[in-house]
Amino acid sequence: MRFLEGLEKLRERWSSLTAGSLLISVLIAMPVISVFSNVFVGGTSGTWSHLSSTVLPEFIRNTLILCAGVGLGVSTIGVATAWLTTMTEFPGRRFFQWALVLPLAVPAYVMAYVYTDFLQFVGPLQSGLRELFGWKAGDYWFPDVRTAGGAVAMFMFVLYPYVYLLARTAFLERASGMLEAGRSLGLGPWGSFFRVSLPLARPAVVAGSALALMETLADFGTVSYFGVQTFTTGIYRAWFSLGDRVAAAQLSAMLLAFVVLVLVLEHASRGRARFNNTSRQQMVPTPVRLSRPMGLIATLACLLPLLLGFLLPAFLLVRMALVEGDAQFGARFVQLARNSFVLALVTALLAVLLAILLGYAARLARTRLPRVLNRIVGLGYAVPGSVIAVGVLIPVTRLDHVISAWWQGVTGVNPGLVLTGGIAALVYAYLGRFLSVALHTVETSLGKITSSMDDASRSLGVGKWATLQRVHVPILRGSLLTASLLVFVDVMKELPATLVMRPFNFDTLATQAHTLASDERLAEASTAAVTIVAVGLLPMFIISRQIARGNRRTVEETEV
Amino acid sequence: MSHLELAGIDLAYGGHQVVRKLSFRLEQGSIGCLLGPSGCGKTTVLRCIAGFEPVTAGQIRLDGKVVSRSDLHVPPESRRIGMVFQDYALFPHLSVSENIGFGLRHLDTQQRRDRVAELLRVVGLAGQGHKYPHEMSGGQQQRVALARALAPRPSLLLLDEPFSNLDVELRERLSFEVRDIIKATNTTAILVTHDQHEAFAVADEIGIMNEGRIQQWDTPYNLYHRPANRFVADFVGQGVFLQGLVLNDHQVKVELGTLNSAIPVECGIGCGNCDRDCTVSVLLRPDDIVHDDTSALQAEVVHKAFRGADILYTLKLESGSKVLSLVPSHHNHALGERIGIRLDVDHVVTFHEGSDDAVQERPLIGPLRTQ
Amino acid sequence: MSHLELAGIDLAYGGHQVVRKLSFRLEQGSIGCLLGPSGCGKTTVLRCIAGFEPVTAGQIRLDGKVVSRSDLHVPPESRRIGMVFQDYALFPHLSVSENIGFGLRHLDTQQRRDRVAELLRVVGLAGQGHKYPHEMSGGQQQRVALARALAPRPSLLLLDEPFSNLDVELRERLSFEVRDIIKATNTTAILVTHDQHEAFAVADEIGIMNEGRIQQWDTPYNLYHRPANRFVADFVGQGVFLQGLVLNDHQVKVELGTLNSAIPVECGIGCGNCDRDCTVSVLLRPDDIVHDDTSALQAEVVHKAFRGADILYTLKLESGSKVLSLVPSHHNHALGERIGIRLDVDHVVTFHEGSDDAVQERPLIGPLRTQ
Amino acid sequence: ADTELNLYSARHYQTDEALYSNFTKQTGIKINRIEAKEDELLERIRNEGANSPADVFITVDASRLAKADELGIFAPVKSKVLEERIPANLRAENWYAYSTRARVIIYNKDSVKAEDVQTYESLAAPALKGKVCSRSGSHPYNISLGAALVKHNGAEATETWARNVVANFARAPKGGDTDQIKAVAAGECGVTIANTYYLARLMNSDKAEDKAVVAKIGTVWPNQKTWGTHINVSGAGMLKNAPNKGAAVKFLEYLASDEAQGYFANGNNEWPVVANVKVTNPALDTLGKFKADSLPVGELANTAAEAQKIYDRAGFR
Ligand SMILES: Nc1ncnc2c1ncn2[C@@H]1O[C@H](COP(=O)(O)OP(=O)(O)OP(=O)(O)O)[C@@H](O)[C@H]1O
Ligand SMILES: Nc1ncnc2c1ncn2[C@@H]1O[C@H](COP(=O)(O)OP(=O)(O)OP(=O)(O)O)[C@@H](O)[C@H]1O
Ligand SMILES: [Fe+3]
Ligand SMILES: [Mg+2]
Ligand SMILES: [Mg+2]
Repeated sequence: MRFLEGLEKLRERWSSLTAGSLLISVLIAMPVISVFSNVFVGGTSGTWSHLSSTVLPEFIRNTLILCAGVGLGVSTIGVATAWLTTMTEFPGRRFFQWALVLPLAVPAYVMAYVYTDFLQFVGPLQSGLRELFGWKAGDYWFPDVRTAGGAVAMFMFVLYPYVYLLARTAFLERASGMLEAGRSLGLGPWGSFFRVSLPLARPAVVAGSALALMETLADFGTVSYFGVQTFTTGIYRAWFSLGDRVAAAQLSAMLLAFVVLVLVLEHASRGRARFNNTSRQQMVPTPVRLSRPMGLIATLACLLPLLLGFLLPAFLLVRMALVEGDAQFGARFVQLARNSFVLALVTALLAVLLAILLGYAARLARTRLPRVLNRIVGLGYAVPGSVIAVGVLIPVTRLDHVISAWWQGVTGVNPGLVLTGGIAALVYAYLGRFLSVALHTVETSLGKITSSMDDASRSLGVGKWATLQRVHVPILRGSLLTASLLVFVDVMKELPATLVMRPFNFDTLATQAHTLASDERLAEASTAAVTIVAVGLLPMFIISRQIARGNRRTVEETEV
Repeated sequence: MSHLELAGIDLAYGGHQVVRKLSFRLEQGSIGCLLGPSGCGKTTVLRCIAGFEPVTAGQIRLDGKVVSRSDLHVPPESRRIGMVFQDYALFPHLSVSENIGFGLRHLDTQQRRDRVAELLRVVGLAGQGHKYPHEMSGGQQQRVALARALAPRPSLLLLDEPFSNLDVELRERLSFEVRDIIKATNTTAILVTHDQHEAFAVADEIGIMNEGRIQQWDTPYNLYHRPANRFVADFVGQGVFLQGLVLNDHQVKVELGTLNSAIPVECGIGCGNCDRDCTVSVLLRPDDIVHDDTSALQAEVVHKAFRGADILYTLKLESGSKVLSLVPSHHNHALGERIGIRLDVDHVVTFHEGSDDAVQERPLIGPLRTQ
Repeated sequence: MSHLELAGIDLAYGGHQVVRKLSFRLEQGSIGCLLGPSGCGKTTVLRCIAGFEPVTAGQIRLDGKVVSRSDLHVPPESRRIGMVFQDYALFPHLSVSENIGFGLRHLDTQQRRDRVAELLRVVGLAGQGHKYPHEMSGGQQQRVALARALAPRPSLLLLDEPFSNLDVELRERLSFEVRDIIKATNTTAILVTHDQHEAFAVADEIGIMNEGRIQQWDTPYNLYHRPANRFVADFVGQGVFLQGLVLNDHQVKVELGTLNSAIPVECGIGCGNCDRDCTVSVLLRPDDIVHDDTSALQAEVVHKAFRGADILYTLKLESGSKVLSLVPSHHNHALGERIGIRLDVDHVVTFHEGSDDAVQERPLIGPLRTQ
Repeated sequence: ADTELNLYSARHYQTDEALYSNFTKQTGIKINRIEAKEDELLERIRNEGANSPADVFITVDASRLAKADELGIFAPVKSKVLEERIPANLRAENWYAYSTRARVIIYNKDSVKAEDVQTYESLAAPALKGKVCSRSGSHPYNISLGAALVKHNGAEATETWARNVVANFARAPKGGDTDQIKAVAAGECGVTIANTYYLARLMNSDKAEDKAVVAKIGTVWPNQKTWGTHINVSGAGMLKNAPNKGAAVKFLEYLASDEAQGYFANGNNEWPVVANVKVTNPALDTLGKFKADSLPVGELANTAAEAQKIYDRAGFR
């Protein structure tokens, strides 16, 4: 009897949702945890003292510069374009609304190749200039793209859509009620933006920037190609050159600790502030029509990132692909595209599903634990790809060994490894890395639904699952689409985990591009890169139009 | 020159006409009040004045300058208008103090702090400035919204049901306090409320609205005792209509007896030429019928509503018609009991017998008609 | 067995105690009401009952079964409790009809449509079901919230200021309609309101709350005429306190004359043993002082509030003390005028002279004490 | 008999396709392949442990092969064929090299004289200030070169060398080998080092711009008078837990066949390890014969980490 009561109590505390979400978070966080666990393995002090006395300070400085530049860049571009396209009316707004997302489809390393090829000393631009003016090396100054500044620019232009998408949703979901309150207190359009819209969009902007920064931190392809040495270079240095995998993992853990610290500080600085809509007015703010010159400026402001982040690189890529593309283009590419597409789709759907679960569980939980776990789950995104890939390998193979030992015990036949090298393990690796993207997006938007919405539904006899399904999911529709889009595109571009976790004879567009690029056959790699962009464009096109349409309904009503 | 003037404004939400040819004026320093059934357009009128909705016809003038016209729209932030929103619209990311200090950017830190503290005191929330809106009760949030609107000392204050979630005592204290502030600073204000006592107590002039139109713009006393039409008579205060026969200029006969009107009986449009033998509807207020144990006229108690100081009895007359009577609450009679009543009518208000349409047909009593 | 029973519940928001040892009971089919100053914890009590907040001490029982205890918490959706939220909490993504039909999943489409139409009619929004919440006025939204809560015919209904944004007429009609529905379906209900008339009219029992505690749980009549402590006396209705001297069991002398109490004068804690020559505070309600032109006792009008049917005069006595008097509104006297008054007190309510603390010191009059 | 072979490959050359399909054609054994980076693949093999499906691990850097050997994942192959055909300095106990590539000096014929850049050591000469380009110091190709220098000249001399080379840089290290060659041709810098197969690829190219590049540059076989040109290898070994050991041996032997060696040479412009294999690669012919470093390639692994540390200290990023 007492036992039963105890059980009941436990069930009470650990509802299926909480328990389920804890289980999922631990599962997804396994790779990060396994990376972290290296902190407790005795270090190889040689590697540490070598790195810290020679290169690490410089690497850290570079990383901070990179982060500062990218953070500033993505938030400025993302917020500005989001604000312009939601709150103002100018020529081309409808087009930019969805087109501004496009740079997401271009992998940063591809951008880096393309721009280098275009801008470097021997590239067409400089060669052309030299020919035109008869200059020689050293006669003139030309910005070098392969520098820290160049890397910042690359990341900025491919990653700003994170902020753009999240901030846009935030601006749209921010009812006009609060803006009106601001204006009645004497705020002009600029004041409204800086003192109402922006602070209220803070969680979204922070989430978007955090994603961009985590991706920057985890990047190796672009920075190594540019010869910009970052903390991640240090991690790879320890692992590949110095052969010290433990030190590499410890460095990764340090990186994670840094990310956690920043996120925690940011969260703490919010205090008890909330960001939900306190007004019952749910109208989308009516866009302000800009004057002609201002409208022109707005058009240019939106065009520039789109041009540099997508139109120009895409044009160069396509040209390259047409002129000297992959000879193997053809049936094989259909296969590659299908592999990429299916993987991306499955992962995106799963990620969104899990993100809703985890976000919702944290929302309902009265304890901190789920929230903390969600932050840890989110860290997978900040870990350099190869490190997290190995982080994934460890738990997956362990489990695999257990399974095969058990099966052998039962049947006497060794089934070998059933998970490792399977699609499931690959998807698991992706989730470990990209769930963060979905989770950030979903959590940000969940925070904008007042808790009395939950209460109202529950009081009408609707359980928490049904409430999720009937209240949160419909309200979050836009954010869920955004989240799935982000994960989709990220998986399309993902490389390190795909390389090492994939099954035999399984290629994706990204691995194809990588094979050629690492053989310094950039021109040929362009075909695969173009295909990545093209395949990524399809859902992006559909989804971002969906998101835009979802809001337009209300906008148009108010515009009449 | 009036401080605020609305002249024939129209507003439609997506084809649905919500405000129709609405006009009124308010002098500097006076308090107007909009009363009307839920959904009649009160909030919408305030939104037009504040500049959140562009008008489709007519114009709004502030200090003589046009701020809204179909082809002109001064943005809200340039109008120096403070507003308490019906749904408060507090900033969730700012503490209570920061919410109140939001419009005080022009002040230095110390001045701002002082002003915020002062307003916190006025609304009875001293010491709670550090809280966030979601940590406050409904009524507390409402008071924060009020304080926030008052803080920048706007020259025109729009109050959309600012006391609806407050208890009587606080509501009374606050409404007087706000009235004092408004009067002391010569601010103009428009109050939307559903509490008629509050409207009567606070407002200099009241506009009764229905379906987007002002039905009567007048003093509280006139609204109650000289309603311009049947809608106003019905809406303001309580009362019933009994059939009556006009005997002459000053006398109307109803089943309870003959009413003697001090002023000539107006008999409403439609019986313009008739000054006797017309059948009219006579408005009888609860205070027109006085309980008198000694009276021979008796009526049966069919319903009673205990209201603290008094009891509102619904009484059935012989004919089956019902009337209301307000009786001090120690006269506690049981349902079914027959009690003595007496007519005690000063102002006889009559309307043309007929459908409710009569209400709409009657012309408005123009703005600024004082008692 | 009561339908709802709260026994000594405690609740704190982050260390700040909001509800303290709160207890009351409600029988099946009766309507309770919580009245109290803004921020006293009314909403919080409803949230505990609905199951949105876990209690830290005490327990809540529904139909005898414990639903909340520090170690037990039945989720809201299993409690069959309907709630109208103070901030409405309508679903912005659903139309009005869909909002109302939200809790009707168990019905088939036709039944659901019928029920929604029925409720739209009840709340006066027939034909507006296709609109979205943001396309409705504040009062209309509030009515949707009410309809939504009523729709699934909950066995317990929690109404948090459900009529605060409605005009008097609608509010009265709706409150009676809701009362009828509640009574017809034998539903139990708790109403939070700031409108005491509404509370008096609708509730069977009323709990006066202050600072998280129930001060008195009683019938409307008793609350008004037999307040358990000074807080209740002050909060319910209007009134002033005058110093008085206890002459004997049935007589108290105040400056206006001698009050004759039908029941023995209780003199409050602290003068327990004293049955004469004690100084006490005597509560005088506005209806205790009757205007009588013939009376020799005169007082000066220092303030008047026009309230429609009557005027609430604040009168200054010789001594400088002020009293209130409610007078039918045709007795329209000017400020400064001296008018005749007369005492007409049935229930003499006295308190121990002293600070407000007396209020907290007095024991509660237990739940369920009927008149 | 084994009908399948599971291959973990860290070679990144598309031309290998032909190499593998030819094996299948010859033996009927299907090749299942995963291509990834060396260290990650090693981790995968390690973690898969006894249940690993991998039969053969093939990669391009001698240090990686040595490291894999150190981890104990290889199993010895007893094969007469391999022992006969592959020279001793190009195999270890458990793995075999199948092709070599040399790291040569490439200079701009207009701005640098061939006689000034005859050795790796000469790149440190003050005369080349502002003329040297390089890819990153942490790239295995450069580390392996550094390891060889340590072996021959000692750690101290190598560090001084690295410092001076860094002082000579025309710009910070970036890009790949091809980028360096093009930079030299364009005059951005005067001299660089690159792997021969990248050079050969340019030489074999039909594209006009590539031809222009080749026309501008000269190639030097470094250190012909001293210890020889640094070479690295591509090699493979059979894995200890290989489920298809028979197929693995067949495959390893196949790689040493004339035909397979021809693929390395003609497909990817590498030098075969087997003597007297007929090569019809005009670029390789043009480059001619050279004296290669005779150091056993496996031994470079011991000094690789040291080379990296030297580079780090010298600021060779
Ligand atoms: N989430 C919260 N966190 C901290 N304090 C809170 C929170 N919610 C309410 N409070 C405080 O608890 C007290 C009681 O709040 P509650 O909402 O129950 O009041 P109420 O009686 O409903 O008032 P009102 O009539 O103004 O709606 C208030 O003082 C309020 O400031
Ligand atoms: N955004 C909107 N879109 C369409 N119709 C609207 C919108 N806002 C209000 N309405 C309609 O306009 C009418 C007037 O609304 P308004 O808010 O002005 O009423 P109100 O007089 O303030 O009522 P309440 O007393 O209930 O607050 C209502 O019938 C309402 O349904
Ligand atoms: Fe290479
Ligand atoms: Mg309104
Ligand atoms: Mg409340």
